[in-house]
Amino acid sequence: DTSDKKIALSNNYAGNSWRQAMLTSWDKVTGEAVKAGVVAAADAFTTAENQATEQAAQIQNMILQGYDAIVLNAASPTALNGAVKEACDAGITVVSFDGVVSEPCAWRIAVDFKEMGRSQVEYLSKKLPEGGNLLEIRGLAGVFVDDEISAGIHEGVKQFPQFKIVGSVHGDWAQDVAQKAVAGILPSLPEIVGVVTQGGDGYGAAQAFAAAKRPMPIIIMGNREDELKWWKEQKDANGYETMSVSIAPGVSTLAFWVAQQILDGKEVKKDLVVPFLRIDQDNLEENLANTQAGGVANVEYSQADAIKVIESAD
Amino acid sequence: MRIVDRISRAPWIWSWFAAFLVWFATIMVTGGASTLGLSQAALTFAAFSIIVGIGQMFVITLGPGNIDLSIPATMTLAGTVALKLMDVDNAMILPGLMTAILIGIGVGLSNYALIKALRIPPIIATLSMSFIIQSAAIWTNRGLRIKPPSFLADFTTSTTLGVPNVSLVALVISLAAWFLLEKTVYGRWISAIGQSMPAARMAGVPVDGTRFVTYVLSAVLASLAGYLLACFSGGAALNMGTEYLLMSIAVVVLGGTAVAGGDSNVPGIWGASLFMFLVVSMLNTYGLGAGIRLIMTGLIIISVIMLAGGRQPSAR
Amino acid sequence: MSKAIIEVADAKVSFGAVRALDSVTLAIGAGECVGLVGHNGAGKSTIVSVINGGLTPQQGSISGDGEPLARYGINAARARGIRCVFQELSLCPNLTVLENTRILHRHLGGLGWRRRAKHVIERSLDAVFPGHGIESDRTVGDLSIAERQMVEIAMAFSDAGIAPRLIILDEPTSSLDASLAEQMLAHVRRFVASGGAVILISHILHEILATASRIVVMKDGRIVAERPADAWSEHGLVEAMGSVVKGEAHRRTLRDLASEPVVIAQTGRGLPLQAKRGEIVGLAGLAGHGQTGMLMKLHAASTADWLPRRDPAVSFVAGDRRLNGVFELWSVLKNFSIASLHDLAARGVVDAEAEAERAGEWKRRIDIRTPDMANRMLSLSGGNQQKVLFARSLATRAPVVLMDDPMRGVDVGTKQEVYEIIRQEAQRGRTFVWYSTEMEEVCLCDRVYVFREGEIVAELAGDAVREENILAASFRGEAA
Amino acid sequence: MRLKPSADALRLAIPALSLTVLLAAVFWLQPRAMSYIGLNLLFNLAVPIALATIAQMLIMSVNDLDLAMGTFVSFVACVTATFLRDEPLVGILILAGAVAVYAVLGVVIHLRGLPSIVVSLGMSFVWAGLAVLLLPAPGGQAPEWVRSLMTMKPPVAPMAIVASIVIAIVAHLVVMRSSLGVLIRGIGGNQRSVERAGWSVLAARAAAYGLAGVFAVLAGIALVGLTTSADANIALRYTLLSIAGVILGGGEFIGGRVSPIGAVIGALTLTLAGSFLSFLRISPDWQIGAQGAILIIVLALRLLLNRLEYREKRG
Ligand SMILES: Nc1ncnc2c1ncn2[C@@H]1O[C@H](COP(=O)(O)OP(=O)(O)OP(=O)(O)O)[C@@H](O)[C@H]1O
Ligand SMILES: Nc1ncnc2c1ncn2[C@@H]1O[C@H](COP(=O)(O)OP(=O)(O)OP(=O)(O)O)[C@@H](O)[C@H]1O
Ligand SMILES: [Mg+2]
Ligand SMILES: [Mg+2]
Repeated sequence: DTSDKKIALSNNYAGNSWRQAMLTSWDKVTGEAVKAGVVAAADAFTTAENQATEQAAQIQNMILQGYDAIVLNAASPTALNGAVKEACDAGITVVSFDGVVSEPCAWRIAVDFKEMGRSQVEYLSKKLPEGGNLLEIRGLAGVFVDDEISAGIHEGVKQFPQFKIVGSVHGDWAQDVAQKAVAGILPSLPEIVGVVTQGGDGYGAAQAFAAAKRPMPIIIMGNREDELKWWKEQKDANGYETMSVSIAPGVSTLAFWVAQQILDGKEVKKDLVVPFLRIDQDNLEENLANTQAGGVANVEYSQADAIKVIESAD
Repeated sequence: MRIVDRISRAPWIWSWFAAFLVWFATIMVTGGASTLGLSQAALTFAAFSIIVGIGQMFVITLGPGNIDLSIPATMTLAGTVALKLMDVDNAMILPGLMTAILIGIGVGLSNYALIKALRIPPIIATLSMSFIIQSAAIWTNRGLRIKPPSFLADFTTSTTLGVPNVSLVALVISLAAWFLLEKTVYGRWISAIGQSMPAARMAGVPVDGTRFVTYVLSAVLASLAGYLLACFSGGAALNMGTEYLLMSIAVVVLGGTAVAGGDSNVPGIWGASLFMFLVVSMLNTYGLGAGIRLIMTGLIIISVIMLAGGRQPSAR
Repeated sequence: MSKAIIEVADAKVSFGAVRALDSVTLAIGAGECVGLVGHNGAGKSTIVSVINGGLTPQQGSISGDGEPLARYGINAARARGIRCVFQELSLCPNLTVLENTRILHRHLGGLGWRRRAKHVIERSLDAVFPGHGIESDRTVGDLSIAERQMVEIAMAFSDAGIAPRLIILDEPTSSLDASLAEQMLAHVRRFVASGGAVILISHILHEILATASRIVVMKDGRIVAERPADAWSEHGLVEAMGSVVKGEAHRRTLRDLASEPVVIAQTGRGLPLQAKRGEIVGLAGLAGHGQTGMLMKLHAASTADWLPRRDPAVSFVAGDRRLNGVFELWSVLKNFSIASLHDLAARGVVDAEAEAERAGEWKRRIDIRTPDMANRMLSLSGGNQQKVLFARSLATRAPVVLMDDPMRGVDVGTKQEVYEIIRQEAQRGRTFVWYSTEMEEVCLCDRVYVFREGEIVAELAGDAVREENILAASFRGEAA
Repeated sequence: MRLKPSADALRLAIPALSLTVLLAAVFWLQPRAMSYIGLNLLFNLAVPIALATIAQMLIMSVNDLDLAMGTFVSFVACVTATFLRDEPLVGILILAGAVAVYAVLGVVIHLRGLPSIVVSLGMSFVWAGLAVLLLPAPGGQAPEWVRSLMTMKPPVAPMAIVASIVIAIVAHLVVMRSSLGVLIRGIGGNQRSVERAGWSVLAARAAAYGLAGVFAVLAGIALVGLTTSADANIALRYTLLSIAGVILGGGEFIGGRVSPIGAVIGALTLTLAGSFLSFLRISPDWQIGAQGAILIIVLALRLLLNRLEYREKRG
């Protein structure tokens, strides 16, 4: 019974649509859970700037506030370890997701970012067996997720040597920054057959290619509604094919249920893997219809889903 | 010789010179094949830095300590609210623009209220304000990306006679700014205040009114840039202004405007904005990483200020 | 006299056209107190800077204890035991008294310097101002002006290794009340009696008469008289100092202004001030006794900070050019036109032609010596910069012109030209409120308010505007 | 005996009062904070901020401003988590070099009369670039000794409080009590009179910058001790936090009026303000805005108290 337990969400950033979708999902699912008396409280906290120091302070405050569990999307996989350890020592269950932490006492609901990067190249190898030049759009320099996905992409290129990365820019996971960076490097690049991305940057890349009047390569999308909509338009107009892959913002609700299960006394393995959410040519319309205008394709989890994920890990 | 001498003393020449060098170095990679594409891209993206840079320049001209840190948040709020209001409807373009401008006026008003009434130093006042504006942007739309009306989307992304429309907008704003600075009474006033506030007051300049208008102007230009950028990139994002914080200061300083105030320079902002875009493109083109890129940017800023700092500014 | 502690021979110093020192020879021996008097700008502070090592004269030699000193500077002077109390505040306001002592005495460092500095300064304070009540750990900025001046004086007399031999006091009592001043003067006498030397500069003549052993009178950068103190009387000193050249050209034409309307007025402590249309009103008294403050008040009362005024009520001519006059980055033209932009602009746009034309007019009218009005303001000589500030102010339509000792650094010829312009403008109905430290100028006014300690203590009109009356009103109290 | 407190004491009273009020509010909202562990949790992340604030204060005491503080501390954190742990000697050399660069910046700014804002803006890019080169992805690990120092559990008072007090005392001794500190503040107060007493202003400014570098290096090391690892963006917000901390602590942008104890209190106040907000449970939408609001409120309070002080002075 967890009806007297309090769970907190520690979120390090609120400045993009993915994070906002994540907060909305949290609000919706936990709101119902609190109403139903599953838990006593599920409060969301977010910091102003994407900074580990600020989030560490936030976690320490949660310890003081007496939460029983902290669900955590971390600014850094390692820089919060000090604060997480303190929480564990205070008897608090810490469940990290998306941005996971390496502190052993915490649970991790991880997406295999490396695989996410590698699978992009694998997909391209199926569409373009003869290979060609790729453009890589990276995230924010110095951040863990950026490094992981990029490493996966480079692994994929090693696996499929017919591809060659001829340019790499930082798009900071923002459409406008990606657009700017791609537009800057594009004039000096040879023909590009594919663009490998990290999410939140595909639409910007497409805009830059269109503006430069270059042939449109296969741009891997990141599940944003504007990306899917553009893809749909292209698909209807000229049969454009690509795929879209990202982590679903609703994973915060999975983390919530996992935390609730742990508080309930369930044995849960420390490392859980959630599949990333992938959209393909055939299920594009369906996903687009389910995605809020301007939002991100999403999956929210129920208690039963969470139990399934926990059990499948055993 | 005189002309060469005069030009080499112009404070804006260094940024143009640097921009040209970098542009040349970049197109050489492809043997000149990328000339048109790169130039168009540079003009397009420099346009946004130019618009916010001009606003920041007016503020910096007011003298030491005057800096507007609320530009990024203002861009975000204006873009978000305007696109939400227009809601992909071409008929709503003007009301959307008006709303963006009203937001700018509101932000500028609040900024100066904090500075004047509460005596908070401008740096901290505009920073605090930016947090509040950012929250307002989150609260209005929770980060949903609403598409711009089709006319605006087409307008901001296309070119006229090969020149990107947004850079034409920036050009019009720059000409207006240049006119304001060089030809109008208001331009004289802000320059006077920047050189010496007591002297300006004794010469009969309405100091508070002028400073107030300047903060409003900066915020309005920021919201205009936010409006355009949101339309250009297909929707407003909560983090879309972030990189314009340092950018707006850097282009002003590199452009030859005196940080100590009183001396501002519109052409320099063009040179510096083009340069800031091109230097990233060049380093990307050469395959250099983020670390090296940052270091080079820093060293270039310091060298430009050292070069420019040692000379006597010419009479204005 | 045997060997002088310091001797300056034939020193010449000029700042641009201003001859601050013109062949000045001065020697100070041990055991004497030299009183130095002279009008504002006579060169007193400049000779002090020369002796103190802060200023190298363009010509002339310095010798100490009989031997010529080739490389003379601040550190050399300090090593010889020469100390100075400067006219303007020269303490760091953000530091405490004993921290300022530390800054002054470079060799006071090492562990426990606070104790030593405290000892040094407190001993000196106790000696000069018994019962002073100033704690050495107080921040200088928190002290009253008088307390600051006491600290500066005590600091000069303090001994932290190098004993003071010659102490220069530049208007040390300007902020001290009579009893504190007497304490200080008594200490000066003790110091001199024990073999020290003092140069005492003061506008308060009876102090000089009572303390100095020799009195030197300076005028326009020269020493014009030098006699033992007992050969002087107060009246004699005033007469020797007086710099008014009463040539016919300078005589005021007495005008009847009784029927003119009052255009500006201000009340405060002391007598109220008012000025009539076409009147030239002088503000006199010793420097720093509230005249500039009065001008600022008059200015603030008639200008707006938020909205521009179509018809300016007042305009202002700065004396402290650097602080509130000149825009350094600008050309002469822009410096000239800033105050009258409204007349030169249509709908906020400056009419460049009209601006240049108006500037050209004034350039001719008051002869601003520059080949091109587009030249930088700072390329002008000081006098010419001042002319531009005059032109700026006179070119406005403001009926009242406020002038804050505007003739600083202006040479004689220019002054005459400007006086003439002021007279003409007054004739046309413009009102001038004119603070000046130069008696000659004050005597050009129709009416004069004399300031002391921040308030107006006397009003002189017509024939009563005379140097003796003004000096008497300025010094009343101390002299009584 | 004087009855009126000095301006220095009043300058300190204002921040101390805000801290006390805020602390009382936090205790009221969250009584659990009123304990050894609670205080440590509330304040331990204030320790590096306090060090950075002292560094910024040193620069501000010579009338300059450092916009590179955040990136510099991040860079130091990266060096600490990599070189200082793996090859201590190289690490120490790098950090010493970084301090030297700070001193050189002071010299250059003084000699060429450059605006410190621009030079430090440029340097912020340089430090950020170096940090990204050192740690392209977050990682590294805190040296053992740093970690154990920062997680020590001294008797009586928690480490965070002890460290803050030590920092305040050391900074007070250096800045307020030593000859060098007097000289540095003297430059901010009246550069001319310092020159007139025969000192080299150039050397003093270089010393101020160098000292600031030392405190900033300590901030980076302390930060890594708390977080256990570093990344290139770890301390970006320290630039504005440190400026705000100095101002909250009663310092001023010009005039050499600074207070190290006040600066430490200012840093504690800023940290506590964050906690206060999270205890208030504001809606996530407005949590960011509330940070701005609290900055404004505390600074407005300063204005109010300054007015009182002013009246006191005149009265
Ligand atoms: N640094 C300077 N630059 C230009 N002119 C100067 C400078 N210092 C002094 N003067 C000028 O030199 C002249 C002599 O000044 P000085 O300060 O010696 O006068 P003073 O006799 O001390 O006057 P006061 O009684 O007002 O103190 C004045 O006309 C003054 O304006
Ligand atoms: N820095 C400068 N740059 C250019 N020209 C200068 C500069 N300084 C002085 N001049 C020119 O040299 C001339 C002489 O200057 P100076 O200051 O000696 O004049 P002055 O004789 O003192 O004039 P005044 O009698 O008005 O005080 C001035 O007319 C001025 O135009
Ligand atoms: Mg001259
Ligand atoms: Mg003098």
